Amino acid sequence: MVNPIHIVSIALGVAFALGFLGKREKLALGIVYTALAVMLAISASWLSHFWGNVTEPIQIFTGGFKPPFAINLQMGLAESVFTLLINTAGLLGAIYLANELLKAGKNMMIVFLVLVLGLNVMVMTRDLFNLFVFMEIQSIAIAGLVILNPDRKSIPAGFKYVIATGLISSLLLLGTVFIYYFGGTLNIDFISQESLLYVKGGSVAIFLVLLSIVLELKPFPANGWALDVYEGAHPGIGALISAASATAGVFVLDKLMVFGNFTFFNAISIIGAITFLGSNLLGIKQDNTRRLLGYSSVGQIGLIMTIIGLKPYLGENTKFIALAILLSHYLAKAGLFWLAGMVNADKLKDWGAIRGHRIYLFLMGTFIFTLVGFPPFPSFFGKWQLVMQLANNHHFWLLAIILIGSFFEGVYLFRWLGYAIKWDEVEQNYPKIKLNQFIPTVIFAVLAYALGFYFGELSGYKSTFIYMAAAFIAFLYIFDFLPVFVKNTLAIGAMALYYFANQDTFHGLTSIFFIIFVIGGIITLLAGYTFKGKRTGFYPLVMMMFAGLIGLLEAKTTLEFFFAWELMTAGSYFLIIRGKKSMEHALSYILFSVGGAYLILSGFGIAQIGHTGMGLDVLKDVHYYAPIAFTLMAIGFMTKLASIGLHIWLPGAHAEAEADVSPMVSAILLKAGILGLVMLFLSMGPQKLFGIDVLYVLSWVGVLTALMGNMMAAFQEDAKRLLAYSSIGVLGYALFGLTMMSHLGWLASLSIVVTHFMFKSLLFLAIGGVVMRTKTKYMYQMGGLIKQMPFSFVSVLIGIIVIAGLPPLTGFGGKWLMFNAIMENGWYFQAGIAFFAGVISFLYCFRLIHTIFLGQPKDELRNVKEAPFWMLVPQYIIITILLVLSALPNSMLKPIGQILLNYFPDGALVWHGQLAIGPYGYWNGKLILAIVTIIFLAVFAWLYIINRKAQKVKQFNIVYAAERPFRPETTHFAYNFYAPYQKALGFLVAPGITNFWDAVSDGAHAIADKIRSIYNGNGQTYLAHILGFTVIVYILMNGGF
Amino acid sequence: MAQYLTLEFIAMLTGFILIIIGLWGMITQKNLIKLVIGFSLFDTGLNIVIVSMAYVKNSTAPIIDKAVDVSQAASKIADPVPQALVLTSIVIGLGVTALMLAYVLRMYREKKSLDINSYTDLRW
Amino acid sequence: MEFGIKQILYLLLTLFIVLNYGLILQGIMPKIAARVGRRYGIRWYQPYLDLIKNHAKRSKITHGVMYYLGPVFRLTGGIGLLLFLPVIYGSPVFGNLSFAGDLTLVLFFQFFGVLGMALGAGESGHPHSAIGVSRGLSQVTALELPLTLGVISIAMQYHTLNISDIVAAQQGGVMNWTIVTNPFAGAALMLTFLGSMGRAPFDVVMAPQEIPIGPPTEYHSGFLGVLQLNRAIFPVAKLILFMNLLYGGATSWPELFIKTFFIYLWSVFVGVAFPRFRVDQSVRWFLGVPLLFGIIAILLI
Amino acid sequence: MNTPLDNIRTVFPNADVWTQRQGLYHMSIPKEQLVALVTHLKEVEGYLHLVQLTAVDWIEKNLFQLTYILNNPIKKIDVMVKTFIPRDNPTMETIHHLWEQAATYQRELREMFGINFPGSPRVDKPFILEGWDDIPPYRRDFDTKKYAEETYFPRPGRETNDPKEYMKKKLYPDEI
Amino acid sequence: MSKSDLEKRTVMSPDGEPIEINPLQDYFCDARPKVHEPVLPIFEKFLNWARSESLWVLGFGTGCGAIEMRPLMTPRFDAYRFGIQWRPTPRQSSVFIISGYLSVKTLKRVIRSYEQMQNPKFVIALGSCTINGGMYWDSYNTIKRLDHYLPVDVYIAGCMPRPEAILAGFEKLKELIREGKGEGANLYAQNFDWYKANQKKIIKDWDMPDYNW
Repeated sequence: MVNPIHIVSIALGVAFALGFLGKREKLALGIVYTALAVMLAISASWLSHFWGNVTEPIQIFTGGFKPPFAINLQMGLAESVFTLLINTAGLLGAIYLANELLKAGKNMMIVFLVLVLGLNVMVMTRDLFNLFVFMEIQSIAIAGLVILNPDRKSIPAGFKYVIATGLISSLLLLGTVFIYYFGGTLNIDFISQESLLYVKGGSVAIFLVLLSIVLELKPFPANGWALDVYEGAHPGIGALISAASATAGVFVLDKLMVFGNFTFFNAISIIGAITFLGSNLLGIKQDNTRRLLGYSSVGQIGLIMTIIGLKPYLGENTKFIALAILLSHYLAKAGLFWLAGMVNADKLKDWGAIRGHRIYLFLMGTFIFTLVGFPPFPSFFGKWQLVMQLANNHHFWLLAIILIGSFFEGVYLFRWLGYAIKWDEVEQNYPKIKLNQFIPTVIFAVLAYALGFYFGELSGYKSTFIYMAAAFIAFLYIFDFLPVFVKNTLAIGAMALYYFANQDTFHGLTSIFFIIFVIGGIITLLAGYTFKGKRTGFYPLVMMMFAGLIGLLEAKTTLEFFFAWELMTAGSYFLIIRGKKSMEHALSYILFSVGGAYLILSGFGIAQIGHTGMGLDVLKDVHYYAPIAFTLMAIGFMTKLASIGLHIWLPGAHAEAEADVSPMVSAILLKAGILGLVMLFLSMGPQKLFGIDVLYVLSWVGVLTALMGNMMAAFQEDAKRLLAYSSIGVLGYALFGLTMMSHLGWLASLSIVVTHFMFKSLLFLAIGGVVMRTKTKYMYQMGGLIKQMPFSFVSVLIGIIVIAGLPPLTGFGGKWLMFNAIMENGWYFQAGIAFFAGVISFLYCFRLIHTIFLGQPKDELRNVKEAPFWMLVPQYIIITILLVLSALPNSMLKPIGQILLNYFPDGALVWHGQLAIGPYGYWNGKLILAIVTIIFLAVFAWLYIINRKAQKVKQFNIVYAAERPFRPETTHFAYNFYAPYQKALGFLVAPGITNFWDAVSDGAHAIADKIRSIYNGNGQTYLAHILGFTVIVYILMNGGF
Repeated sequence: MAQYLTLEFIAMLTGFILIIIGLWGMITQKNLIKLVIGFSLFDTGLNIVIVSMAYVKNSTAPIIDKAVDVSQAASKIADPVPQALVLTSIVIGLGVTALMLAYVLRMYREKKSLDINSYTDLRW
Repeated sequence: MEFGIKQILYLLLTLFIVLNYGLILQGIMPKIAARVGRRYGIRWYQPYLDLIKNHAKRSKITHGVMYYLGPVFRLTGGIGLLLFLPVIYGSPVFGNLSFAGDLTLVLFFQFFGVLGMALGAGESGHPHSAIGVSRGLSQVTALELPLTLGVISIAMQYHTLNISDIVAAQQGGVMNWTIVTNPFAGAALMLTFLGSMGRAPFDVVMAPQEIPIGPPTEYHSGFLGVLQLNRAIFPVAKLILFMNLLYGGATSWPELFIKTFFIYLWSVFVGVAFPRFRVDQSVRWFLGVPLLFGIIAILLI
Repeated sequence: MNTPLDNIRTVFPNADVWTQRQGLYHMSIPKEQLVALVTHLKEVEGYLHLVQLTAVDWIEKNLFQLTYILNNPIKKIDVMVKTFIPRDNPTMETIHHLWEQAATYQRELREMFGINFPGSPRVDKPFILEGWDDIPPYRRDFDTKKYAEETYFPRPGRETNDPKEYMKKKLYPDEI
Repeated sequence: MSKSDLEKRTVMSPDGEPIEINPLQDYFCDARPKVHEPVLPIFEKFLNWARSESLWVLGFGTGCGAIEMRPLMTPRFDAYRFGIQWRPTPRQSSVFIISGYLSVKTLKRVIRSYEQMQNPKFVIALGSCTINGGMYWDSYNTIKRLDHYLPVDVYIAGCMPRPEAILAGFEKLKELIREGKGEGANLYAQNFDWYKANQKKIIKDWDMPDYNW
């Protein structure tokens, strides 16, 4: 094997040799590339050497003497990994900076080589003074790179960088010297920790050394200088700083932690946590791209510092977690900096220029999702393991800080992604893709996926279904140029194949959801045929969402469940943001989902305590804090269910989505929340939190959601928002059913969930067709469409009859079951409000159908054609199913009853054919339908006989007090349809909750604005920060702890 | 009180005083060049401290030549390690100061002002 | 329950009796209201004449399919409601189809007619009919809360939702009528009964002259005939429902006529004495006193 | 004869005033100064209420007489300001800025006499005669009787009786 | 005076192509009225009896006679006893009482309401103004003979007949209906053009379809 010292020798040799090359820049650049490639090869060879078997790191002696008399380098498994990372970043960074290197000439190349050299030695050296020297070299090199590649702002930033790192290195030198003065040796292995710590000066020296390493990693209050460099420097250099030098710094900190005792570990983790939370909080106020990336990278490094600080608690997991998060930071941050270099838009909003550019958005999406920790990237598994370990060690405060910090990170990253996908106030210009900048970014993106897969394997995540789905999504992404009907058939075919493949693998409650997700998916996908052209990017996202949904069902362990949950959120986020004006709604959707996901994650964490395995059945016997875990997870699932208080994302997200995405998101996606709650309630059962029964509180939440949802829906002017609010109402109803924990309660709620899927997709498809034809969502602009769109009218009519629960159709079944269930368990007041809400649903049902289909047809809509054929096909499939269920109610309710028997044995329904006999009453669906139809036909015949030749008249033949109606718009009563109702009960729907959430976000922004004012751009204040930070930490460490 | 009067202690004391003066200069001086001077003062102070550590009573410089033979070197010379360290530290100090002055020159050419407060456009 | 021809004939018989009783009631009640105004009032058989005249109208116009089907929905709602109620307690003849569904079915079937009428009125294109429907729906939904609370408390009192059982439990003397044993639920129900009948204090829906008779503005000749049939049957069905719930049902037709007559009289008397409520006033009123009674009724079970 | 309006003559010299009775006075003023006078009366003299704005057709003198009747509610005095405008294409400045209801009076005069008040709101909108194509009916050269017989279908056999004679014949048939 | 809402206009439909709107054709049904023959005599006699016993009057007070109709609802005269009821909409009413002078402007509204009533419909004209113009015999603005514009069944003379006279008029109308002579609607349908010509002669700004359904 080649001796690792050659990394140093090649770098130094080439650096000096460049001097003699004279004017031939191109040749010089070629040599630099080869040198970097060789260094990379050496570290790669050593990595393969240490990979499987050898564990003992080898020592490299310099100057012929053995330590402690000479400097020795060490190359073990850890060192080989880190040198490999540094060298890859160096090589790819050099390729990225090719033009700058050529332009700036040889000396920039030399400085670049010196930088990579410095980082390599920092990782390998075992000598303290040598470490100081090469840290100093590395910071000088970075400052050199900045000055050699000037633009207006980078020079002052470079200056601040130099004076700051100069001060920090001097502190390190002071510490090192005094360690020598007391310990007698400078070699890290020989500095025995016991002797030094208890000599008066020794502990100060150790403190100085460790603290300067921490300062080098830019801790929160004292990192103004770093942020200015990130903002000022060329993105290529920024990438190097954030990826390579931060990685080296973290390794050095981990290497030197052997000196510190317990207080040092605690201090490090606290500093790291504060940095992570603080910098992410300030991040939400940023609007400059590079500065934002600066904040984010400082935050990530803070997180890794915390993990290193927690070494005594995490034990052997630290390596896995630290590496996972470091790798995702390394890949994503370098990638985003390079992307920023390619797009070079300073303001976040200017990134709107690349909206619609598939490749850029794919790269950006990958890097952002890697950073935030979405599946399938390594940070997802890292964060999962971190949360599990923290929960196990009862570090709940630290867990909360980390989750809140990553939530803030999600805020500004998704807002930025939203701008890039959707901001249309900036005209579109796609920057020309330069090959040398493009290749490194793509490599890092591919690495992100590969490492994600590797870390998945490591953390024991083996879900064959998800891998198949991932392959199918990749396949669809590659074949995105195919026309729509091919891809649509492919998607439906895959779903159908999956359905038949494991029709019998699911039994019990999951089979109901299995039918809703798969059959529902197929039906709503049928509407996809209406779209022409290629509809780029739609089908991979749809498949991702459905993969996530079905993954929920297939999940055996909590990790698989959470993986699928996040996948579903990612897929649905991208689907929603495709809508025209859906940017801020998609943002609020993803933020609520991420918040909810973190609650579920912490809930799983708490539930895991004391367990080794990660099976879903772990929820059955939770040892510690079961009620808290239960409440956290319940709230988490309820964010997806949009219960009251957590609902403000739903109307915007569902209304602004595309015509066939709304039914998918509204009818199918919300059921994931129900599935979660079903699983939660079944496994953990009723819980008592601070003495109050959580389920009782949830029943009130469900009922109030139903009331609020239906009440809001009645006052909406926009048809799709009306349907969105009605979804909130019906799901509140279903939640109320679930909280009853009785056979009938669950039967009612599950039947409502199934019927809700059907009538909601029916209505959303119908209204989608209407909106597609009339190009407007506002109901008062439509009117009298019954003559042009009779089929849509019939489907909306049947939809509203089912929502309102009118007897002949199946909606009434849900209401009847609910009535009996309430009788059984005695929650009468909730029942009163629930039925009041049920009746209010009647208001918005009529408003929907009257303002759109009846009343006066408007001039513009006179010759509007019927909804596209393929929108009607799924509608009429659903209508036939609804009618069949109305005629034969037991075809659905009996099987569900059987499934529920093994969870709630007593209180089942007794079925005689179609007559259901419950504890309090009975109901014969078939007979009611038969009777009503017979009477209907009899009365119709009677009216037809006495009213045969009626004269057909047009719209203005009305008795208008002997006057002639002015215009159609003035004679169509649609705007503010329930004005008196609003006058009487309007106070109920005052936007209290939206104001609350606005106040929360404004408060966060205000705090961020106040804190970030400490970075006032003046170099000297940054120096004062560093010194202040040192003094305060010293005082706290000695006095405080 | 007596044991503090040794030469070694006095040297280290002056070194620390220089360090504090340098620090004070860096923190308070608005003029960029004064700031760089402050930094170099800080650096020399540090070097003096390093050298003062190597003091051994009535020993000579650790250069092995005719005057000091290899055999009895261990007893007669001062502690060689800090001497070596100080050499590198001085060189690095030089390098950093040179880089700082290069920056100051480039910043002056940019904005024609030596006051540090005028270079605060990168902030928040 | 077997479902032979005999059964159908019984149903038609019940329908015929109730139809005639409804028309006579429609004749008598305005006469009583007139007598309050010292007027002679319409002849008791006037509704028959109006019915025949409307059916005998020769020309008719139609605004569209849904307009044509509006009255059909309405009458189906009326007849359906009647048929799902056990009219005469204990007699196999007049038990109707009460086995098909129970109190919940009846509660929700009321809206079937209302929805049909609303759709027909909507299709007519007249803005006033749409305004009438909006007012009607607001009022009906407002009275639903106290009604549901009252019904729940009654159902809980007798531990059943089956109307025949409720009637059975109230047999044997006035003292164990629901209005006596559970007065607050009775009060809540009787107050909401005013709202659902659409008479004077709450007749802002039809509001004669203001928005010319609200939803049925555009209905005439044959359509109006069907609506009149419904106006005869639907109120009587509701009377029977309230009688069964509160006043111990009827064991024979005369008893039924007397009881329903006095229940109807209650709404006429209140109607004659009070001016017309605006919609938001009536919504607020329903969520005030009747709701209070409902809550007390629930608390007292 | 001193009238409360004498001091107006100082401001409007060519306005002559005569009294009809205590509390009711007449003024006549040339057409150009009328609006100034009326504004003066309203703003200064306190004649706040415009009772009537009407016209009289002096066909013989080929003039239209416009009469503005104003009332001072405090002093309880009515004044009738008169002016004459030529009969062929008669126009007069509008005073709707002083009183809103003047616009209706002017609209009626426009329809019935043909006097145009340029600038008055909706002056040409039909007032009570929809689709009228003959000369303005209030003008004295318009014969309503002849117009009625031509356009409408009079029922034959209609004769008008003097009510006094008719009743005498009815009650005392044998007297004549 | 332009009737802005009646002019032809072109409007852009949601997907861009213009739509030609001609309000009179598009908003109003321009079918002619049809003659509805009575059914078999014996059956028609019974129906006529029912029609005569339930006269629904359209509450449309055109002239000074409207004030005479109010007392009919009061206890003193109480027309309800005879099955007479006031209905707010022409659709549901069968009797149209023209109560006094008809200016040209009011006649236009009367025609519209009359045509919106359903086939067996009857007109009662009160006062001499409807018979021969009454005291407005020489007015340029009022119509002189009502039956030239609408088929009239019963004239009740008097310069506003008192409520007793109106009740007697109603009795007379009932007799006519029972004898089957209340076929004004069919008469109107048969010589529809003659009536329409008379109406258009005096209503010059005819801005509505020929027959207002």
